[in-house]
Amino acid sequence: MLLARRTEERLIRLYHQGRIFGGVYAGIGQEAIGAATTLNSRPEDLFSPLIRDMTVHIGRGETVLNIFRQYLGRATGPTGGRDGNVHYGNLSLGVLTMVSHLGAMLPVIVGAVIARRRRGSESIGFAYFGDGASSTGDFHEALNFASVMDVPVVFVLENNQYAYSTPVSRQYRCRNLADRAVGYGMEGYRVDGNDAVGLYLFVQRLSRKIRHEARPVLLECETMRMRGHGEHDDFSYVPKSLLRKFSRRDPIVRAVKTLVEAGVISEEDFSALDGECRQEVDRAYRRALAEPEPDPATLEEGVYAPRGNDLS
Amino acid sequence: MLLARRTEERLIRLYHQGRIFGGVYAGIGQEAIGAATTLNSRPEDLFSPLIRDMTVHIGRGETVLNIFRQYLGRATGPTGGRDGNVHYGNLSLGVLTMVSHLGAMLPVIVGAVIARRRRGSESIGFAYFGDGASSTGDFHEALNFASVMDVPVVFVLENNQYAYSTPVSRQYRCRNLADRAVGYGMEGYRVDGNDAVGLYLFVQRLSRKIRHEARPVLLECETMRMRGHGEHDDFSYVPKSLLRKFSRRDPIVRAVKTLVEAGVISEEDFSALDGECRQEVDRAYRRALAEPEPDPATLEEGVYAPRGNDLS
Amino acid sequence: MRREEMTYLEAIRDGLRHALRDDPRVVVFGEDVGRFGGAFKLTAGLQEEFGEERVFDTPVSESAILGGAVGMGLCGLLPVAELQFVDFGMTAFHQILANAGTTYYRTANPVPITVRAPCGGGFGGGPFHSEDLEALFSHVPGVKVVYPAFPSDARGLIYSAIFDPNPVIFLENKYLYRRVKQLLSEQFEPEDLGAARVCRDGDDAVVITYGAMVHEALQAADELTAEQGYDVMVLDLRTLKPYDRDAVLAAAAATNRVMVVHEAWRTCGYGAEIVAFVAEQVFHLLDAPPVRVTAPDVPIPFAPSLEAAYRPSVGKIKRELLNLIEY
Amino acid sequence: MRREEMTYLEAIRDGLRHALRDDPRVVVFGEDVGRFGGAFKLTAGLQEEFGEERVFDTPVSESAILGGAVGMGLCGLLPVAELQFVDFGMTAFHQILANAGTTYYRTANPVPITVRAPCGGGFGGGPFHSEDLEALFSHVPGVKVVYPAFPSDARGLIYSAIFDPNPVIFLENKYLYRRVKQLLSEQFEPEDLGAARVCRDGDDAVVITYGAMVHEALQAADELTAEQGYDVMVLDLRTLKPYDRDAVLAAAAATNRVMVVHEAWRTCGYGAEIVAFVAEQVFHLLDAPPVRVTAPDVPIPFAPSLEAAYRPSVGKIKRELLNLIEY
Ligand SMILES: Cc1ncc(C[n+]2csc(CCOP(=O)(O)OP(=O)(O)O)c2C)c(N)n1
Ligand SMILES: Cc1ncc(C[n+]2csc(CCOP(=O)(O)OP(=O)(O)O)c2C)c(N)n1
Ligand SMILES: [Mg+2]
Ligand SMILES: [Mg+2]
Repeated sequence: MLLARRTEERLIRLYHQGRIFGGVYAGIGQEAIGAATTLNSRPEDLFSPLIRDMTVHIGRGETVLNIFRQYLGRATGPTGGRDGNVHYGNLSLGVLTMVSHLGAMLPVIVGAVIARRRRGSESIGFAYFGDGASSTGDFHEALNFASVMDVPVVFVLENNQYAYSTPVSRQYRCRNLADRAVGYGMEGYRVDGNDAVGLYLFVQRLSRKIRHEARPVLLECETMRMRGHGEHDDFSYVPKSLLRKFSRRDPIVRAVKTLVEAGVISEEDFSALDGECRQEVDRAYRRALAEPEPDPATLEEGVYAPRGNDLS
Repeated sequence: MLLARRTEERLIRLYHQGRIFGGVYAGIGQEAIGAATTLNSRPEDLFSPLIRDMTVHIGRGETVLNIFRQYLGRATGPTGGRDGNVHYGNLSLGVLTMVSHLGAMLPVIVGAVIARRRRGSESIGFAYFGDGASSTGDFHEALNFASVMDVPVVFVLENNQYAYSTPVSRQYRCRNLADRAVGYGMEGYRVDGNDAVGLYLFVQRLSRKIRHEARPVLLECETMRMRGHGEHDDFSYVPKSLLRKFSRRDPIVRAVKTLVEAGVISEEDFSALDGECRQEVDRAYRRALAEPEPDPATLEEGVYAPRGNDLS
Repeated sequence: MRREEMTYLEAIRDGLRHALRDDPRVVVFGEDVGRFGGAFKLTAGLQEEFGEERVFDTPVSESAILGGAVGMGLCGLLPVAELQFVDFGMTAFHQILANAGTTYYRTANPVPITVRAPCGGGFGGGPFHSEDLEALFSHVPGVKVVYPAFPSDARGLIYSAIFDPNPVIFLENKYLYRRVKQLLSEQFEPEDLGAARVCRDGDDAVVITYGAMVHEALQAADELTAEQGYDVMVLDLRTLKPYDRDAVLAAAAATNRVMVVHEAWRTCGYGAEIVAFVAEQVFHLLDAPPVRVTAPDVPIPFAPSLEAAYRPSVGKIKRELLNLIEY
Repeated sequence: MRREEMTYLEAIRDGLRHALRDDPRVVVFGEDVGRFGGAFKLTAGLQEEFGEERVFDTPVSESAILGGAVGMGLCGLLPVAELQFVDFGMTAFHQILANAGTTYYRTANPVPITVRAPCGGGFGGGPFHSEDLEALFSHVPGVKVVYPAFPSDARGLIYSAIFDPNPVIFLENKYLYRRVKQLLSEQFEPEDLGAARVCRDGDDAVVITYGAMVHEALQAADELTAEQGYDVMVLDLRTLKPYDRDAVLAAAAATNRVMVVHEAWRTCGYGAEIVAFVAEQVFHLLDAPPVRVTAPDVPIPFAPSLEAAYRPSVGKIKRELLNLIEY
């Protein structure tokens, strides 16, 4: 969580200094969700993060270096500069690379989990998406498909109160989005998405259960987008009171408090960790910056996979 | 109901005699649904029937003559032979003309009701679709959209146990499809779709309520497709026991029984009515048959509406 | 007559405002278009001016937006639906192809809807925020496709699109939104759909194009005149479907050398249609093979170095024009 | 060597069966494809032979089917998804354009999926069961598009499509399903993607075509030889993207007169690409303007009288060939 926070903070600064091309979309305030889920996963599990899920990438072992390479469009990055900012993944870490179309990754991860299980693994999936994405047809088709086909995917709905400028009151009219689960014959829960420790324990039980039962589940995590939709957006449409309320529930502050109180770590441990994170971010940024941009001569290469490419 | 039944029976016969080009898709056994809903409607209301909803067309005043014209692809029919069989409507009767893509008419009728109400009428909508269509993304987008926008549409889900060859057990895993309503913050009901009288009384209350409250509602009608998907399909995949069970619940037989017992009509009235229906079907078929096919010279006419076309 | 300078984006907004003012049946909707004013702030101020009944936000549901528009159009409104990016319209292409495109032909009920869709790249949008999909829309029977290059055209054409009794896909170029300005008369004039315009005269060759590439073509032509003395005509199609056949043929006849330029992919791109049409119709008038200058068949890359190589540039157009003229 | 007579439909089934037998990673799924054997009974018997794990039904959810296929392909299966009709694939075109088309370019992870889609009209299917949408698919970077005309090609190409490491849109022509038969060797041979084939030789003109229209073109050519003594080449493209450029150019060079025929709409149709390509590349070799014979830009009509006028016919092709040859 902390490493993700520090990375995003740096990306935000770089964006406002005009040093990031494209855009920056931050998940600040939502870090508990990716952390609690990846910490409960096994190597064979699959993930489809969206734009606010840096903790999923980091939780699965992606390096901060690769993340800066990606944002800086370097040839060395996960997409080699062919795609930008949040559109990266790493299949060897079980992380799919998103497309922008909201909802469109949900059937993909369902298919991916089907494949892994047919090939003999006990893989389960974690699919992340927002309150806005819950209005797309793909959300519906994917949840129903997963249910009918008995595919164990945790549909992690990050309800952060807004889809771009649109508040949840104009996005849906059910009480909670978790209420949709019954319509798919799956279990649905609404939980506090800013309580990392509580979420960790909850997902621990949940993931064991669905791995065993091979059933999907809808997990609505209540949280808040603490920045604009992207850094170009001043989010003046968000009431200050809402931001204040959620800044009192900052997932990192809360987690540290719980862990310190429980005697798991000390304040000093935390400061030391923070220092390391900042250093790692610094180092990674500087290194990525020094690396080359993609060579325009490669533009038309790799549109099609060559025959004989290993398909396994 | 009776007129629709007799019309479809004739169409089925004609199909098997090789006299109908294209296909025939019958709603036999499902007639109560269109009848009970259209009988509760007002002239300004809107309808989007699908392939098994002949009673919607007839209930709104479409003539059997036009229906035969349509099936025979006559230039005089509702689509002038440009579209076939079940793809017809009549906007002056409030009936939209379907496209084949399952679910795709659902947002259309939501928009249509919005328009009528903005133009000052108290229109409500009746949208018909099957258990198969309930798996499409469009179903989801339309129900959510209607709910968020407060659009009074009765989403009439004709659960007839099959989508082509696919039984409901492979279509969804919720207990009842009406369970999806809560996920849209609307009311949902599952009712006996073969009980015309009961359904009529139920829809009477329901349509009053939603016209007043301007809210959508999901109405799942349990029924059975008593023929193949189309007349080309021998539906050998349907267990005979299921057909037997539902043939004991034939909506016309039941309605007549109830009405006779209540003294509303006599057996003789019914026989007389049946005779009239058969005559009307005969007359309409013969007349439509004598009418011209579309002139191929008109093929490229009317792709675009001319300027000055009345848009009101 | 007073004149104001307007960007391409402001001009579209002004066209919307005029339509909203002139006819109570006009409604504007889409994701975030209301109070927020849309992802590009194009509709900023319209909800304030016309109220929430006329200008409203929707859930993230492209099929509900497009299908809903069809229903509204059938039943008495003049809906203007915004896709936040044209790319996302592909989640509901069937609403265009089936409901919008065929309904008038089948039922004689007009579907007077307008779908606004921001298109094009050049700003680091990557593969899913930079597409130009005019070839797909132009293949659909029963819809019209418009793609303006100048503020004055954009303003007049959006207005005419709204009042056209057919479905109109109104493609807007994001690269031009704030880059192109024009002095526009305060008095508003609609612009007829369907007519192309010669926006630079010349007789050595013609570049047939639309959208952002009109500006690149104009610059290439100016530079060629300055550097080599050649005079290249630039024909801005403005409406892509149905396109202005007479203007295309006249331009080919006047120059005998034809180039089509677009930012979209090459194979089965829009340029293929124009080149094929010219080859079929005025083959004997051509002094050189017609040429397409387009993006390659490659997903739109993010990195500036790659995107610069991807997008047709002034330099590339000039080089190809020289080849064409000196063939 | 024993040979069996197979229809186009049976040949595709046989290709599927070979792929299912040869590799346990192959799975076949879609609406009603299991026990029922699909709307056209093309997959009949496959579930029985290979079990419900390998051949299975899905809900009516095209985006789940296509997106699910992408996920399966990324994680170790070789999925073959059936669209019941190509028309309904338009509800999920974004899965083709975004997920299938761009993933390998962006991530270097192959997406080895096959999407089977019945296409075409001629049987009273009306506007939503008769479409030919190859132009749309062929515009998408990163996907391959195949459209066979003969049983032997269909069998060999479906097999190769399944084992190709890229997304392949495999278009099948419904009109040919039971109408075309061929004697096929029992010993199975895959057919390479990407190669066109001259299926009739001739030097007076070439008809470049694919799918159902290959058969109409062959008949037109035969009749022209019989009636007028002209010899017309027929080039069957077989793979539409990427298409066989060399074969197209060779055919143009050998005949100097080029016609493209397809059943799909004219504007921005696939024929535009081929005509444009020929005009660009071998303009100087052409003795007459290239010609497109296509359907008009009209929703596909239901009534037999209208559909007969809509679909390119042998008579129409012959007339246009005569014009072309005697130009
Ligand atoms: C199908 C589709 N429509 C529209 C968009 C444009 N868009 C990008 S992000 C966004 C809002 C997303 O909101 P939500 O799903 O709640 O995620 P959050 O940004 O809040 O994490 C929209 C509308 C898109 N990416 N995809
Ligand atoms: C989007 C889409 N996918 C597939 C089809 C093909 N199809 C036509 S009818 C049908 C089954 C429909 O089942 P249901 O919705 O239950 O209606 P019913 O026929 O039972 O009345 C299918 C799959 C279609 N029309 N539209
Ligand atoms: Mg959100
Ligand atoms: Mg059904």
